[in-house]
Amino acid sequence: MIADVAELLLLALLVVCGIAACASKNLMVSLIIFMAYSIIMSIVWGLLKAPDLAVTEAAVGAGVSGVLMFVTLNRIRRIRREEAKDDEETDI
Amino acid sequence: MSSFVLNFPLFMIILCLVCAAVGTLLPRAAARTVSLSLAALCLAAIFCVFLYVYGAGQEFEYRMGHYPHPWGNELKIGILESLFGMAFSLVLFLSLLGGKDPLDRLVEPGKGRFFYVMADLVLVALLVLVYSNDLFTGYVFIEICTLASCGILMIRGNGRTVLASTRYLIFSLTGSGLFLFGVIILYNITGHLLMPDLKEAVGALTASGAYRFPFLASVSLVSIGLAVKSGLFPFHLWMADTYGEAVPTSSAILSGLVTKGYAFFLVRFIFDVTGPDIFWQSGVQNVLFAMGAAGVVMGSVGAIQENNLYRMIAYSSAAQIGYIYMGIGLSADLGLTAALFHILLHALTKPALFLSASRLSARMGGALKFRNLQGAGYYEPAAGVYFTAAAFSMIGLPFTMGFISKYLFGLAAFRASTPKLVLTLLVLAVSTVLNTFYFARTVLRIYNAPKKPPAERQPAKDLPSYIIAGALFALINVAVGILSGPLTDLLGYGLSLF
Amino acid sequence: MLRILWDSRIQSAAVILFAVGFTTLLLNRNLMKKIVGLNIMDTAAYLFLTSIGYIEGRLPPILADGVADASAYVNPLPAGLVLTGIVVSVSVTAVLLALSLRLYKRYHTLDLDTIYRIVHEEAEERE
Amino acid sequence: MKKRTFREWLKAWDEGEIDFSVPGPGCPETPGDAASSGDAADDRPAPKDDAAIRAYARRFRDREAALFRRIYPVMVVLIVAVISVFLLRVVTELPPFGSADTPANSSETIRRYLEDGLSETGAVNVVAGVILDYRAFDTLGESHVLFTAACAVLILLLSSEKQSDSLRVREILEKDAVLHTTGRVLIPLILLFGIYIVLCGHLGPGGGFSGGAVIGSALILYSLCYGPERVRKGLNLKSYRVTVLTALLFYSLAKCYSFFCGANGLETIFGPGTPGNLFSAGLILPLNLAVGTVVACTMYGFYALFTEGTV
Repeated sequence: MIADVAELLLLALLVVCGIAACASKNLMVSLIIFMAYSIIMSIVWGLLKAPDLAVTEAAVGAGVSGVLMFVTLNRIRRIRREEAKDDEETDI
Repeated sequence: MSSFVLNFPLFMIILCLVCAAVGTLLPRAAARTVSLSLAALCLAAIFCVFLYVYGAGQEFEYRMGHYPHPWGNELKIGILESLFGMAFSLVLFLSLLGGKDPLDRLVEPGKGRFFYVMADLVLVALLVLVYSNDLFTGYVFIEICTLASCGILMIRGNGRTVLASTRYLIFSLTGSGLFLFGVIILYNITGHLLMPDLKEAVGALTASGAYRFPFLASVSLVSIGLAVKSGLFPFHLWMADTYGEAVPTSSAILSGLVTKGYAFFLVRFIFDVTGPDIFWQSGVQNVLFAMGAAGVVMGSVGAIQENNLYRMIAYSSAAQIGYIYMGIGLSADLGLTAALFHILLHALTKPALFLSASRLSARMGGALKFRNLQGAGYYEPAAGVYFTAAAFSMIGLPFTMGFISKYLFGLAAFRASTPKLVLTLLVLAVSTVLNTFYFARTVLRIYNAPKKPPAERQPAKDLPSYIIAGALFALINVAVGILSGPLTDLLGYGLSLF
Repeated sequence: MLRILWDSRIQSAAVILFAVGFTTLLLNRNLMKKIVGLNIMDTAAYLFLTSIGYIEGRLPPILADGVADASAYVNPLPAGLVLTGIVVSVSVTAVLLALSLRLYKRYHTLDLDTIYRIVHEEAEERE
Repeated sequence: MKKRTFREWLKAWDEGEIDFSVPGPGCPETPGDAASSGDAADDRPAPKDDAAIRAYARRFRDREAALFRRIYPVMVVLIVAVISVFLLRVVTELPPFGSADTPANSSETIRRYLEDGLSETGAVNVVAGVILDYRAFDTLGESHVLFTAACAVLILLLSSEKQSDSLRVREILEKDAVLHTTGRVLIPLILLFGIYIVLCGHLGPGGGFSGGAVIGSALILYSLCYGPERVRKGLNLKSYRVTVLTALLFYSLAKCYSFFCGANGLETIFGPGTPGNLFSAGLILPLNLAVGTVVACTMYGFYALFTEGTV
C-alpha cells in the first residue's frame, strides 16, 4: 500500500517536474527542475527493479548532463557580463 | 575456407572504428590518406563479399559473438547489402578524392583531421545500417551517423554553418525519437529485436490479428522517423540552409550518403521486419507515397526559385529524396527497384554536382549567384563538363542513369493502382519540366560567353585528383545509363532474395 | 479505457512526458529549453522501455546465490537497452550544448528566431 | 508592378532578379562573393523597377515568414496532440503492465539470458552479461557514439587562445578552506566508489558507464576545487587523446577477436571463470575497465572544453 502511494507520488512529481522544466521562464530554474526530474526518474527506475539504470541515470543524467548544462549557462552569463562591461567602457 | 570472405564486413567495421580513433592523432594529410585508403579497402573487400554472395546465390547470417539470432547481435550479408555497401564506399572515396580543395580552403585551421575522422565514422555507420540485422543496433548507429554528419557540417565553423547544423541536428533528433519509440512498441508486442525473429513474430501477429493498432503505430513511427531523418518533404526545410552553408565536400557526403543510408534502412525494415505484403496492408506506404510526390514537386519549385547555385542543388536534393520515398510507396517489387536505383543514381550524381559547382564557383572568385557564374565553364572546362553530365542525368536525358530511373518509375507506375499511376506520371512530367528549366538555365549560364574574364584567376589547386574523381563519377553515370540491364536485373534479383 | 490507462500508469506518464518533451523540442525558441525538452523526451522513451520489462513481485536481474531461475527475476534486456540509450542521449546533449555555446558567442542570444533575423539582416547588408 | 509577358518573366528569372527565397539564412559567406556581385552590377544596366522588385520580394518574404511563424505552432500542437492520442491508444492496447506473460517477458530470449547467462558469460549481473556479451555490438556502437560526440565538441570548442576570464572566481575558489577540506575528504571517496562500480560491474549493479561517469564527476570536482592546471599536469590534451585512444582500440580489437571467434565457431581464450569472483566473466571485466576509462575521460573532457576551451 505504502509502496503504491509512493509510486503514485513519484509519478505525479515526475510529470509535474517534466512539465515545469519545459514551461518555466527562467533557464536556471528550468535546469534545476530538470535535475530533480532526473533524480526522480532514477528512483522510479529503482522501483522498477532496474538498479543498473538507477545508478547510471543518477550519475549521468542528473550528474554529468546537469553539470554540463550549468557550465554552459555559466559561460553564457560570463560572456554577457563581459559585454556589459565593454559597453560601459566604450560609453565612457 | 572461402567462407572466410564472410568475415570481411566485420573486419571493415572494426577497421573503420580503429581508423577513426587513430585519425584524431594524425596530421591532416595523413588522416586524409587513411580515410581514402580505408574507403578504397572497404570497396575492395565488399566487392569480394559481393562476388562470394552472388556466387552462392543466397544470404548469410553472420553471428557477432557466440550466440545466434534470438540472443546475440548479427549481421546479414546479402546481395543488395553488399551492392549498397560498395556503392557507399565508392561514393565516399570519390567525394573525398575530389573534394580536397574546398576543404583546404574553408575548414578552420588545425581541425582538418576531424573532418576525416567524421568521414570514417559516417562510413562505419552506413556499413552497419546496411548490414545490421538488429533494430536497436540500427538505432545506435543511426545516432553515430547523425552526430558524425553534424560534425562534418559544422567543420567550417562560421556562424551560419553552426546555425545550420543545429537546425539539422534538431530535425534529425526528432526523427530518432520517433524511430526509437516505434522500435520500443515493436519490442513490446513481439519480444524481439533481431530482424529474422521479428519477421516471424510479426507474421504470427498478423495471422492472429492481435495488437493490430500498436503494430500499425510502430510501423508508422519507424517509417516517419526515418523519413524525417532523410529530409522528406515537410521536413526538408533544413536542407537548403545546410547545403547552402556547408563546405561543398560536406554537402556531397551528406546528400549523397547519409540521407540515403536512412532510406536504405527503411527498405531493410520493410523487407526484413514487416515483410512487403504486411507493410503494404498497413497503408503507411500511401502516406510515404503522398509525401514523396509532394516532395518532388515542392523541391523542384523551391529549386526554380533559387538564385544561389548551392541552394538550388539542395532543393533538387529534396526533390530526389521525394522520388525515393515515392518509389518505396509505389509498389513492392518494381517500385522498390526504382527507389533503390534512384538511391544509387542520386548517390552518384549529387556529389558530382556539388564538387563541380564548388570548382566553378571558386574559379569565379567564390561567386554563387547565377549571373556571376557566366562563362565559368570556359575557365574550368573539366568541372563544366562534369556538371553538365550530372545535370543531364538529373533531368533524365537518355544515356544517363536518370533516364533509366525515370523509365523504371514509369514502369512501376503502370503496375500500380490507377490513382497512383496518374499521380506518378503527373509528378514525373512536372518534375522533368521543372528540372529541365533550372538545370538548363545553369548549364546555359556557365557556357554563356563571359563579358569579361573573372577578376581573380585562382590557381587550380589539386586538379588531378578532382579530374579523376569527377571523370569517374561521370563515366559510371553514363556507363550505367547505357548498360543498365545488369544493374536493374541485379536489384530485382537481390529484392527477390531479401 | 481510462481504467487500462490507469493500470499501466507508468506507460501513460511516459507518453505524456514524451509529448511534453516533443512539444518543447519543436516549439520552444530557446535552444537551452530545446535541449531540456530533448532530454525529457528521451528519458520518457526509456521509461516506457523499462516499464515493459517490469514483472510484478520479481527481483532485479542480479543472480542471488547463483540461483538461475527465469521465473524469479525481471526482464534484463530493456535495462541493457536503456543503459545504451542513456549514453547516447548524454552525447547528443553535449554536442547540442557545445553548438548553443558557439551560437551564443557569435550572435549573443539563444533565441533561434532572433538568430535567424540577425543572419538575415547580415545577408541583406552584404548584398 | 506592371504586367509582364511570359518572356519577360523568363528573362527576369534567368537574370536572377526575382527573389522569392524562403526565410532562413541568406547566401553563403564566401570570400569575394559580395565583391564580384558588385562588379557584375557595374557592367549591367540596372532595370528600372529593380528596387521595386526587391522591396516587393522582401515584403513577400516577410509576410511569408510571419505566416510561417503563426502557422508553425498550431501545426506542431496539432501534430503532438495527434501523436499523444495515438500513443495513449497504443498504451491501452499493449500487453498489461507488470505481467509475466507478455511477449517481451516470456520469450525464449529472456529465459536463456537468465538461466544460462551465468554459465555462458560468468556474470552475476545479467544486465552486464547482456550488454557486454550477448549484445556486445550495440555497446561497442554506444562507446563510439560517445567518441563521436567528443570529437564534435572538440571541433566546436577547442581553441588555442587562453581563456583567462574565470581567473578571479577561481582564485577565490582555490583559497576557500571549506571547499578544500571537503574536497580532500569527498574526492577520494567518490573516486573509490567509481572504481568499485567499474570493477564490480559484473557482480552487482553498475558497470563501465555508470562508474566512468562517477569517476568523471570526481575529476570535475577536483578541477573545481584545485583548479584545472592541477588536473592538466596528469591529463593534458595529448595524454587525454592517447588514453581514450588506447581504451577504444583495446575495446574494438578485443570485441573483434571475440566476434570473429564466435562467428567461426572457435573457442576464445577467455572463459567465464568462477562466477562471483572478481576475476571472472571472461572479457567483461577488462571491457568494463576500458569503457570506464573512455567514459571518465570523455565526461571530464566535456567539462574542461566547456569551461576552458581545452583539456
